[in-house]
Amino acid sequence: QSSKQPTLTIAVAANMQYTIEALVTEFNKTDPTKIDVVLGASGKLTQQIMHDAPFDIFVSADTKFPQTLADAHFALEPPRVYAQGVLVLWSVRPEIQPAPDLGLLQDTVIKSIAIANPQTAPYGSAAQFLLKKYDLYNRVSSKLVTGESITQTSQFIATQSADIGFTAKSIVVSKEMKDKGKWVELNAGDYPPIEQAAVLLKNAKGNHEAAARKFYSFLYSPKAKAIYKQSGYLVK
Amino acid sequence: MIKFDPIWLTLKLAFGTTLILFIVAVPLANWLSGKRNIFKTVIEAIVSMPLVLPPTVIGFYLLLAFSPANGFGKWLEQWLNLRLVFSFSGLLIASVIYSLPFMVHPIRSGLSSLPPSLKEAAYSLGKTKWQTLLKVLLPNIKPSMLTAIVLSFAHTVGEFGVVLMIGGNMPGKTRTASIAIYDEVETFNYYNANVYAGILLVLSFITLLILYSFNRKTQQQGFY
Amino acid sequence: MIKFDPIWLTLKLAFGTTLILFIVAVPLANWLSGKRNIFKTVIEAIVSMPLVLPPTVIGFYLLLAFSPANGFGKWLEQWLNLRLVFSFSGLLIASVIYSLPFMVHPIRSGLSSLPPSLKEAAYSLGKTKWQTLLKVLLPNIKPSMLTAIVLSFAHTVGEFGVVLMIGGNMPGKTRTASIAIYDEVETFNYYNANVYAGILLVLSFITLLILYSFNRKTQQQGFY
Amino acid sequence: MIEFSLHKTLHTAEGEMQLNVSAKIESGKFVSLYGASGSGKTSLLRMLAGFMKPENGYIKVNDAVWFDRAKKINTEPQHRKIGFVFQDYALFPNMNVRENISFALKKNESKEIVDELLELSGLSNLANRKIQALSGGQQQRVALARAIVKKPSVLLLDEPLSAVDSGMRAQLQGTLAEMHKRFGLTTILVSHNSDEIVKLSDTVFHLENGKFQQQAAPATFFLNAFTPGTLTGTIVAIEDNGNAVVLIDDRMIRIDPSIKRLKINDKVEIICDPGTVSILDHRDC
Amino acid sequence: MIEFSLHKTLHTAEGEMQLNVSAKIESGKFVSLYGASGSGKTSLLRMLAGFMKPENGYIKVNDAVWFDRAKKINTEPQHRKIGFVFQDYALFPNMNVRENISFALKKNESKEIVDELLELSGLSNLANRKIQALSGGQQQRVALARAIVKKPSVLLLDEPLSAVDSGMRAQLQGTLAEMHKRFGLTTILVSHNSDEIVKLSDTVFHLENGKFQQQAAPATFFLNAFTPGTLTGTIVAIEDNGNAVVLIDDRMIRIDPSIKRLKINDKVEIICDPGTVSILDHRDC
Ligand SMILES: Nc1ncnc2c1ncn2[C@@H]1O[C@H](COP(=O)(O)OP(=O)(O)OP(=O)(O)O)[C@@H](O)[C@H]1O
Ligand SMILES: Nc1ncnc2c1ncn2[C@@H]1O[C@H](COP(=O)(O)OP(=O)(O)OP(=O)(O)O)[C@@H](O)[C@H]1O
Ligand SMILES: [Mg+2]
Ligand SMILES: [Mg+2]
Repeated sequence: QSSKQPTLTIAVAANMQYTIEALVTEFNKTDPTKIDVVLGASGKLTQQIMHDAPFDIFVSADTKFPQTLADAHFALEPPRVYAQGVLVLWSVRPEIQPAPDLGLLQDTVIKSIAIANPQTAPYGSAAQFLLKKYDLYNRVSSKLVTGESITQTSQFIATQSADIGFTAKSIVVSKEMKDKGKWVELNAGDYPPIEQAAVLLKNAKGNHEAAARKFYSFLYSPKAKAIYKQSGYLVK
Repeated sequence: MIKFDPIWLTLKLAFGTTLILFIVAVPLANWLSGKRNIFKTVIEAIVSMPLVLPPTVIGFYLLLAFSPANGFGKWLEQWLNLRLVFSFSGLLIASVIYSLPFMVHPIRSGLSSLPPSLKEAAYSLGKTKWQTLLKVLLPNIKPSMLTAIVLSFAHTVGEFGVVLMIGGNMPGKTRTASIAIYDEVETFNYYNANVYAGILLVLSFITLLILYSFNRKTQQQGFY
Repeated sequence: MIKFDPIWLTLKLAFGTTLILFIVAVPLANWLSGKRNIFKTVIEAIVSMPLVLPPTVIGFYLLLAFSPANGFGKWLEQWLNLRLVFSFSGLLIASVIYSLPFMVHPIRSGLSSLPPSLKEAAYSLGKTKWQTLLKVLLPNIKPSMLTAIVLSFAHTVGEFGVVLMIGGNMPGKTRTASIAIYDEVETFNYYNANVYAGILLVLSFITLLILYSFNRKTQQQGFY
Repeated sequence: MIEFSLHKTLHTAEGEMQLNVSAKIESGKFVSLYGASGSGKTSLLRMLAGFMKPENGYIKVNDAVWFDRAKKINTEPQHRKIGFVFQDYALFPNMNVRENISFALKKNESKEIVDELLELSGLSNLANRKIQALSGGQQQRVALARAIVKKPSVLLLDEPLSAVDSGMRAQLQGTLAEMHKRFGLTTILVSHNSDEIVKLSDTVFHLENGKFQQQAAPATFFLNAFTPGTLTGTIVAIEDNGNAVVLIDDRMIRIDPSIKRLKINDKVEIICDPGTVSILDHRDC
Repeated sequence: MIEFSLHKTLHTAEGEMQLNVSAKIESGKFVSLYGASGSGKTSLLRMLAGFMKPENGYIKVNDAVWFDRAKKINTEPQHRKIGFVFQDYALFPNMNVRENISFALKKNESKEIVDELLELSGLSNLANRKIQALSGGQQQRVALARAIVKKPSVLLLDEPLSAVDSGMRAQLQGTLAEMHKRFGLTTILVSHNSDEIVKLSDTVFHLENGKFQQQAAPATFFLNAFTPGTLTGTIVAIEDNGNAVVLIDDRMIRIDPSIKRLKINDKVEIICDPGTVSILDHRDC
């Protein structure tokens, strides 16, 4: 790679793949900077950044991991929220009709409910919060099957291994999933906001800091916000 | 907070898988070690295939196969009222499939290296193929059997991708120690991760040491 | 969109790892197969330890070890100007560590089952331990070596957790086919995942078939 | 009655060799196979046992057909009621001496015969030894005992006594003859030792160029090889008093020769004086 | 000159046995070890070769010390310049006959000796055969050739001819004697065959109860076992004309006996008439 045209390496949470592709395409319309995207689970990417992985920007699926990096002095500035996730209840089984009141989860037709790991995935902790709030958690906890990430949780639902489950709106509106089963958006006021943040990393400091900063600020531009919205995220 | 459920579950899974594998693999390995033909060569290559795919991917394909929405899973659910996804039985089956080559290959190569006259001697004494296998051939390939058992056992203990995919991380049911460690690392609880890893290592180390000591005794008596 | 980089990288990694492992494991297995003592038994159990931990966790510990922030990684970087994290060499070393038991165990058990007089005969003809090992012992445990090579090769191809952690999924550098498949599955590109998996299976199948055919020839001539 | 006619192509030193043998052996007979190294003796035994598949022919034993190419019959070795002593012994290394011998017995069968065989083959003291801790000769005796324990209807012996010293050999030959009689076995022995063949067997088959060149009583067969009435030997020592020591095969005699110019290594011929024969032991058969 | 004094505890049939042997063997001599099965002959060879570590004692060969417990010297088998023929042959299954024999040679050494040995042991036609396709006797010949090829200063033979037929045995004994002389070898042979020992060796050591009970010239040693001047044998056939066939060890003679009441299986004693000895062949030694 020539020094005239810097290559940025950005670490992106796996479930942001399509969104980031759209963002890069949009960005490259005005700026030829080559952008390599490394996908991975937010947690794993964080571990790697803490061990000097050569990433310039980290686009996380939550706020906790970017904050961890900032606290450990791996960031050039504090992380900023770029979008907010929307929790949905989704089922691919024809006889099941998801409803926002969650009462159907107690039905015996439903043997397993997929949820992302509340410890590691923000969508998981949001779903758990919601279940507790509706006083259902203890009643359905034996039916819960935990996916390691929101994508794995979605695979449980998509393959009908789980009868129903909580996942991200960004997944159910994606081009691979949009015709599969039925989903319903859950009331955003009933769970804490699932904020997703990005952070500019220490590694960017040096010859391609300018390019990195340029793409980083693009993530918060109106053009980017339109793309987030289209992809099933909430933007402020 | 360290729980012992996952450790216990892991041991149950590892012992169960090793046992089933042994029962499945011995006849298969014996068949493979017999007179060679192309068909056997192909089967032998196929046995190794589960190794080639990343565990999570195998897990994904098994998820598809076991899913109650599809043929096989549907059949199981309707006729046997058995759902393999997110259950211990499912884990067991998945582990058996995934670790099959570790059990089959060493036993097969052990059997191939025995002098053919041993088998013939047992036949001439009127023993069936089964009796010959169990009482003459297997006892004389102890080092190979040990390799097979150690590799299968250890691999099942550390196995993680498939278990994660098929098991659904259900505490006490499908949340094995390897997943517990993974979760702790993911959430930066290094201390807990280290404790789990330590327990796993110590337990496995002791198990292996016991196995090897048996082997050591056999070896000292001078082996074939 | 299917890229061939990951496939190519996987093959490079698998062949490289298998080769290095073979060179490392043969002397180790030979040493282990000699007269038994407790020390050897312990080492033998330790060799199996990498199997017991989930791959990502091993990856994590290796990441700690290789990281330029810590002792060993720092030393490598300062003195050899070598950074193992997120590099192909790092992957290679990690794979070697992780697959060590698959190479060591079968070779070791093969060597143990040879009649001791073979070794003695070579010694009496004035051959050194090395010459004896290479020209007499190894050629007579071909089935075991095949097992060792097949298991190591296939395992490296499918290996994923360690690679992901140490390698960091860098396109063209550390993004192997197994990670590519994983990514495609993660992002619901089942078609691409199937294509990658298909290519991997076919390539591995052909490799193994070739290996087994060699073995078949040896076997037909009647083996020890 | 054992009757066979077998054909097999062997890949020998001089290229392919057609093994083409047929014979009838009456039940209870003791038959020896004699022939040069590589003539196919082991191969013939292996075909009779069912370890090697003949290309053509048949094997009939007491009305049972063990093999018939035409009728596609090929009885498994397990069901052939054979005892086999392998050239490499093929003892089971995982079992001790007693276990090796009693392995063939069924659960409810009496173990008496095992002790008897241990005793007869001088192995009683070694009964609990692992096979690996035995000397070559001891191993061969275990192999023999193991093959006999099931009282097989055909006993196939591939040079069973080659590694045994002469004292033990004489003893085991006795045991073998006794076993053969007692259990009414039909025995086929491969041996290079004409002494042994003459002592033990009723008939000898001479295998050469893949065919039975001759089938005869052992005495007749081997007698042809020697000049009647004379013994040839080698002088191995001349003693101080002039006596010469002559080695005749495995045996030495001291003589006071009329010819005094004998030297060590001279080959000599001794004519036996028929008048000097005296009976030492009168055995009934 | 080979000199040794060795002590080792063997775990034998009757419990522990102390093997306690010492001897001096002059260079170029051919020595035999004779003794019952399990008496420790193989064990002694293994200690000389360096495969088994003695508990005490020393081994000196031509001024070189191979083993000395006191001085903690224990030369590796590789550096002992020995040839060893194993009881189980220990041929390399991955090599053909020629490769087995030439394995011991260094890269630049002439391969002539290999062809010579192939010829001498009747293996020329088998040179490219895999070991597994050889008969037992053929394998033993390969093992012998392989041990000789390096012209070792001590040749250790553990019953090298036990599986060979008598014709081949005589031929190989000739080869062995020739090799021994030609290369100035010092040879130690384990054998059960007194004939062989007498033919080949200068001295025989009789191993019994872990000790050399006797060390003597073979002729003297074996002679003690027999009545001088007489031969004992067994009647194996009575021919129609009244002639009797007497089996004397490995040999039969036809006699016209003065006693007419001989029966098959009678044991008889034949007195040899010294006056009838005639020289067939005068060999210089
Ligand atoms: N599996 C085999 N396939 C083809 N040929 C073989 C096989 N085994 C042995 N032979 C050949 O067949 C011939 C006969 O071998 P066999 O073992 O029957 O001889 P033998 O008469 O028993 O000799 P020995 O007295 O030396 O044991 C030999 O030339 C040998 O090389
Ligand atoms: N590795 C061993 N450790 C201890 N004792 C052994 C070992 N190998 C053999 N023995 C015992 O030592 C004794 C001598 O065995 P060895 O093989 O030296 O006998 P041998 O004189 O060669 O007999 P044969 O003529 O039958 O070959 C036997 O009683 C045997 O059981
Ligand atoms: Mg034979
Ligand atoms: Mg011996």
